[in-house]
Amino acid sequence: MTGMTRRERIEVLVDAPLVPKLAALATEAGITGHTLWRVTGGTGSGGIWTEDLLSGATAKSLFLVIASAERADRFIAALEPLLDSHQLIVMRSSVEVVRPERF
Amino acid sequence: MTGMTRRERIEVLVDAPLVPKLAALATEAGITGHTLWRVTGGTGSGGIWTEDLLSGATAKSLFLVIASAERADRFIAALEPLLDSHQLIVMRSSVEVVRPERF
Amino acid sequence: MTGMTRRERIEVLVDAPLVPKLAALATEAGITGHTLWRVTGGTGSGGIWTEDLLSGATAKSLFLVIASAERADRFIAALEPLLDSHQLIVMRSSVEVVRPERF
Amino acid sequence: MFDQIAASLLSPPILFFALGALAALARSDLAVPETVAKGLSLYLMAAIGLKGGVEVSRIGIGGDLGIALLAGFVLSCAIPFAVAPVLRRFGRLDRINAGAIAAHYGSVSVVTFVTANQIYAGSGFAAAGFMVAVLAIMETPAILSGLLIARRGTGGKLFEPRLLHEVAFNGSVVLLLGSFAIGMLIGEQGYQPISPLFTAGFTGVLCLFLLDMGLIAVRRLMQTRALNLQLAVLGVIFPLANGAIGVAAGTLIGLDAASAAVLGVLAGSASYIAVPAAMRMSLPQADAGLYLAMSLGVTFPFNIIVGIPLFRWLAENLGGLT
Amino acid sequence: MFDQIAASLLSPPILFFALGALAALARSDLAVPETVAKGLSLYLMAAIGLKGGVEVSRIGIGGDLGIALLAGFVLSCAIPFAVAPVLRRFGRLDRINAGAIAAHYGSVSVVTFVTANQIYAGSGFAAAGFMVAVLAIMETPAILSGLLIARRGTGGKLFEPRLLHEVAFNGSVVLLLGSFAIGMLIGEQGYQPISPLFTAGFTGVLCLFLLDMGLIAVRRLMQTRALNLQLAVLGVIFPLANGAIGVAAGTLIGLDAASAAVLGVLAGSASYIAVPAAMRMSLPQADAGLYLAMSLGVTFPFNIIVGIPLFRWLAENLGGLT
Amino acid sequence: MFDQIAASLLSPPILFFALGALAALARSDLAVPETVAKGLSLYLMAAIGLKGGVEVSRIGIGGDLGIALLAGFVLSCAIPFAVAPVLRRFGRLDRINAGAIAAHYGSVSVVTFVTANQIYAGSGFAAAGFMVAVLAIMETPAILSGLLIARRGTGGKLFEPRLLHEVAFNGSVVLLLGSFAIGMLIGEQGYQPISPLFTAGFTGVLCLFLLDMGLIAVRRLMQTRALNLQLAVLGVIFPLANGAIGVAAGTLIGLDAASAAVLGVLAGSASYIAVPAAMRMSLPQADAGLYLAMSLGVTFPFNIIVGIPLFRWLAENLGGLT
Ligand SMILES: Nc1ncnc2c1ncn2[C@@H]1O[C@H](COP(=O)(O)O)[C@@H](O)[C@H]1O
Ligand SMILES: Nc1ncnc2c1ncn2[C@@H]1O[C@H](COP(=O)(O)O)[C@@H](O)[C@H]1O
Ligand SMILES: Nc1ncnc2c1ncn2[C@@H]1O[C@H](COP(=O)(O)O)[C@@H](O)[C@H]1O
Ligand code: NA
Ligand code: NA
Ligand code: NA
Repeated sequence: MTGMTRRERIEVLVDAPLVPKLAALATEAGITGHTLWRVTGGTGSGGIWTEDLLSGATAKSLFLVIASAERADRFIAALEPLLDSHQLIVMRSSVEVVRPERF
Repeated sequence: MTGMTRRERIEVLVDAPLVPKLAALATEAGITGHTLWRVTGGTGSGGIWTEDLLSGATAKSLFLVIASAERADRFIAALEPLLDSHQLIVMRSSVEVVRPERF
Repeated sequence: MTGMTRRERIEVLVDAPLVPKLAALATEAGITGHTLWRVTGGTGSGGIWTEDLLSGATAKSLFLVIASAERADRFIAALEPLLDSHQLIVMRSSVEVVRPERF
Repeated sequence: MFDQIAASLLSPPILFFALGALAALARSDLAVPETVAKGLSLYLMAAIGLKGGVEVSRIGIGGDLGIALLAGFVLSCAIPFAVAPVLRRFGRLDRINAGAIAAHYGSVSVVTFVTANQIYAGSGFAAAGFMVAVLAIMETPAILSGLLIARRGTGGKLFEPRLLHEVAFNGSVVLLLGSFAIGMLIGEQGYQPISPLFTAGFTGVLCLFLLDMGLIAVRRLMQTRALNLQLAVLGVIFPLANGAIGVAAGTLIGLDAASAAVLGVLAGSASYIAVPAAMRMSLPQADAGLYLAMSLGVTFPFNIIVGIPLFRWLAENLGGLT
Repeated sequence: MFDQIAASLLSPPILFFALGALAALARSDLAVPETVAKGLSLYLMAAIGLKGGVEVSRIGIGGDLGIALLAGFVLSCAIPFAVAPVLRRFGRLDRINAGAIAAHYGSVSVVTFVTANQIYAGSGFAAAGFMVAVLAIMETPAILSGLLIARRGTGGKLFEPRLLHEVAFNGSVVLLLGSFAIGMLIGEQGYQPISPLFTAGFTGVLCLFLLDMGLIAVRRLMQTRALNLQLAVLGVIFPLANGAIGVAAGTLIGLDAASAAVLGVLAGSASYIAVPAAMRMSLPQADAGLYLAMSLGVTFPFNIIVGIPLFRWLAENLGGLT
Repeated sequence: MFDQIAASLLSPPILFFALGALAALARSDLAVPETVAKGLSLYLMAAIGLKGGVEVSRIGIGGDLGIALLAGFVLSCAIPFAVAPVLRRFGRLDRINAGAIAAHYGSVSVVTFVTANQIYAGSGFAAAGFMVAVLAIMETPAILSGLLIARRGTGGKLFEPRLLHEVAFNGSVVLLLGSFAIGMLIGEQGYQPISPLFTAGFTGVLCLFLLDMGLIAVRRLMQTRALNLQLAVLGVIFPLANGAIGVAAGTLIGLDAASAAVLGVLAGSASYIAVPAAMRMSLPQADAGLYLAMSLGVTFPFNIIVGIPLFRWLAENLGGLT
């Protein structure tokens, strides 16, 4: 691979109103950026849900962060207490990135 | 990594009208949840396509499932016969999750 | 895993007006398909941004490609000179796919 | 007839359709957001349903409605069986694709209906209000016929329960019949406060929607790889044949000329809202690029430009014979 | 009163609401795109704000405005404290869920207000224009009361600064008050050029929006797992009790009967736009499925169908007593 | 002139723009969905094109159109070359950013044009219908000038074929000229059935769109990091200078005062629809945050509030001199 470096990829499924809180936690963990996209529906223990723009309360987003292992650890540790109360789903995996100094 | 457990991540690119069938197969494989988001375009052997809300027939979604290896195997086995007829694209990789008992 | 083969998964975060250029580079690298979805916001060194459909200039998409390692290398090499000028974020990881001959 | 083609070609909705088509041909990036187009199509269905219902509340249903509904239902069920063998032989398609396409031609295009109504009524050739109910009744039975064609002899079960439900409670059927019922309930007086939106705004909204349809139809045609010349020719022959049958049927069962023409428009048109999604769900092996290219890329523009004035001409002349 | 229920049930907006509800019950796939619904709700808020402002510019504010605003503010603050103990005892909820739901009932439903206004004014029972300002003032104070209930005794800080900001500058509050101010500034003459959109089109847009609300309310009810019979009963009792209190308060402070009825509608209605998002943000532990099922799935339909004519009847009869 | 500023400040569209700006300043979460805003902008372009075309069909094109188109074309091509050196010296920008920004100022803002027309016509100062064609002609030539500035001396090829195509068939150019042509074809009589949507609804839709523009403009300004004081000052000087040149040019070529004022509005305005996407595509190295902050965050509000009445005043006084 042409000059790629390993970084951690963390994805969090989160209700839209809670995104600012997540972003703040990422920043506190030293992570400088994130990317969001809207998910349009799903099923889980809480039943089926679909988009909800009217109240915005149950609209969900995918919150993607690329970070070094150390920062990723810190971010995930900060998420731990919120997992149940905020009904978060957290995934972590490894990716190769270019320009690793950015993350 | 602070208490994370390995699970399988399966993503299926699927036409919107076929999502309920996919969800049923996932449930049959013992998977309790999934998450969807809309993809807005692409290219493949069938040419270029873009979103299509009017008829809804060729709108595509990404169907994401997190599951144990065993359930993932079962789900993918169930998808096999549909791959060609339903023009599915299936990706599988590993992720670390918290609260693994949920998946 | 029931008959799955390893392929590379490349995701590029890119401004919407630059997608055609990316698609052309992928085609030149021998990659036959891609899938796009819209991301709705984020933060980075350039500050916060949110969707922008009116001018379309700063709307961003995620550009997903599945390809063999060799083609993936070629595609990423072709992206290198554009990284800074086009403000791309490139991630690469491995996935297992069915019907590997397609990619 | 050529006068009528010319007049209809110069009406704003058709001109906007042509603008959209030309823009797509020139590969312009002009585009109407999908969700906005969806919103406009809901508006058009509610408006046309309401207007039909209000008119029926004014004039009364009359004995025609029953027979017209029956004719529409029979046409929607029967056309796929007439169309499928041609698709197999002349179009050289397998049973599954033939069945899927046949279902589209048995069903109807709401926008073609709306455009015909608008153009006819604009020149004093107004069809009966209850034709909206006929439109609704014709939307989904063809789906069952198409599946019967595709699956006969394969031994599997013919219809999933989910599909029968989809056929009966398809969104556009519900909205059309529901607004029709509301229109009948509220009558002309109750319609007053909502008529600025649903009547005064109607033709303008239709213009914007047809602009988008022009873009979509031509883009669909340019993106398709599966459409060959035979199938394109069938995309013109089917509306001509089915439309003529529809006009004849309407005339025979005693509808006024305008309603008979509209029945021709319905029979001649092909679905691109209710049927494609149902086919993708129930016949995923069929090529969606193909059936959308035929119904949306060929038949829809043909009907908008040629079919609408032609079926009027036919209805007026057939009506003269009886 | 039953006459009024019947008349209001036959008005187009309510009929479209019923159509949406029936379509959802029949599990039809009819759906209004989320972004279109959001656009329609912005339109309704701008229109209702403008109309209220224009009317105030015509008639003058009068001494009633101040006292009506105060009454609204007090009701919004106080209702959660009345409602929460009932939710805890009869509904068997914990403090957090009780606080979250209570906040919804203290706040108001814009669409219920709009529908009431439309139905009242359509039968010569028009409320004062300034009631829009009362609507706006009642939207968010209840959020603070709800949080106070949920957090009292937990020792943490009560309100994040971000929340206070959200309470003061919530999008719907800003749009309602802003358009109200614009309406007052431009007056009837300045309103002329925009009245075709905001007045003539209003009832029709309300129909389309209520179609969607019918779909959403019933789907919400069918998807919910958390709602039990006790809570469903409370979803009917709360609007009755709070609405009666609102009508009484309005009558006591000397509002005309229509404005008192509208104050009842406001007190009796429950928020499903401003409050749910604030609760999800500030009380993420509370069950969003629950508060949305109660406010959107039970109370909203109840008010649309029963509450609106009932509060009018109450206001007319209470008014007669004084 | 200050009377005119005051009058224009009190018109509903400007008040809604101010409401949006204030809401964004107060960090309210008020937002118009992107797709709805896109839909409204398509409506505005179709409506303004139609109205221009219908008016031309009524009055005839006259000798002015050719010369006005030529003037517009020349201004769009030339302004970037006048503006770029100032950006480089006073704004201390590199060639690429200077070229990208210059392209925006050579091109035009559709919404500024629409707002000016609405405000002028509302006070009996109506410009010629054909100015819509001038608007369309000015949208994209500046893109080529901007690229020439950015790339001259770099040795690479100047224009990709795809860009030339984009310049000629840009969506807004096609929609404006297409609707203009449709307006000319259908004339006043054919326009009748669609005038409720496109004329009666126009000012109201403009209000909602400007509400969103106020939100977007101020948010853009608050999010930007790249904008410094020099560039902000240039965002005010450019519209003043270019606008004055436009008014003068219009007066010199013999346009009536209102059309000359509108030519000033066009010359003084900066694009934020057609040009940014083209620059992002062809000059990805340029800072999109910068050119959007200047055109959308500074110049657009300045023109809406000060430019529109100012260019009118200038045109009236210059007209008096000749
Ligand atoms: N196994 C899973 N795979 C993917 N997404 C899931 C899974 N389980 C839950 N989700 C998502 O998480 C949301 C909340 O889950 P729950 O808290 O179980 O209702 C669901 O609505 C899904 O969108
Ligand atoms: N190599 C690829 N990488 C990512 N997405 C692909 C790839 N190939 C195909 N796709 C997606 O799958 C869809 C169907 O592919 P196809 O059946 O080849 O037309 C395409 O439209 C793309 O969205
Ligand atoms: N660490 C990160 N993780 C995820 N996305 C990021 C990250 N850094 C930047 N981005 C995305 O890339 C965009 C551009 O980044 P930048 O060039 O740093 O402004 C941001 O707006 C984010 O959407
Ligand atoms: Na048909
Ligand atoms: Na209340
Ligand atoms: Na300019």
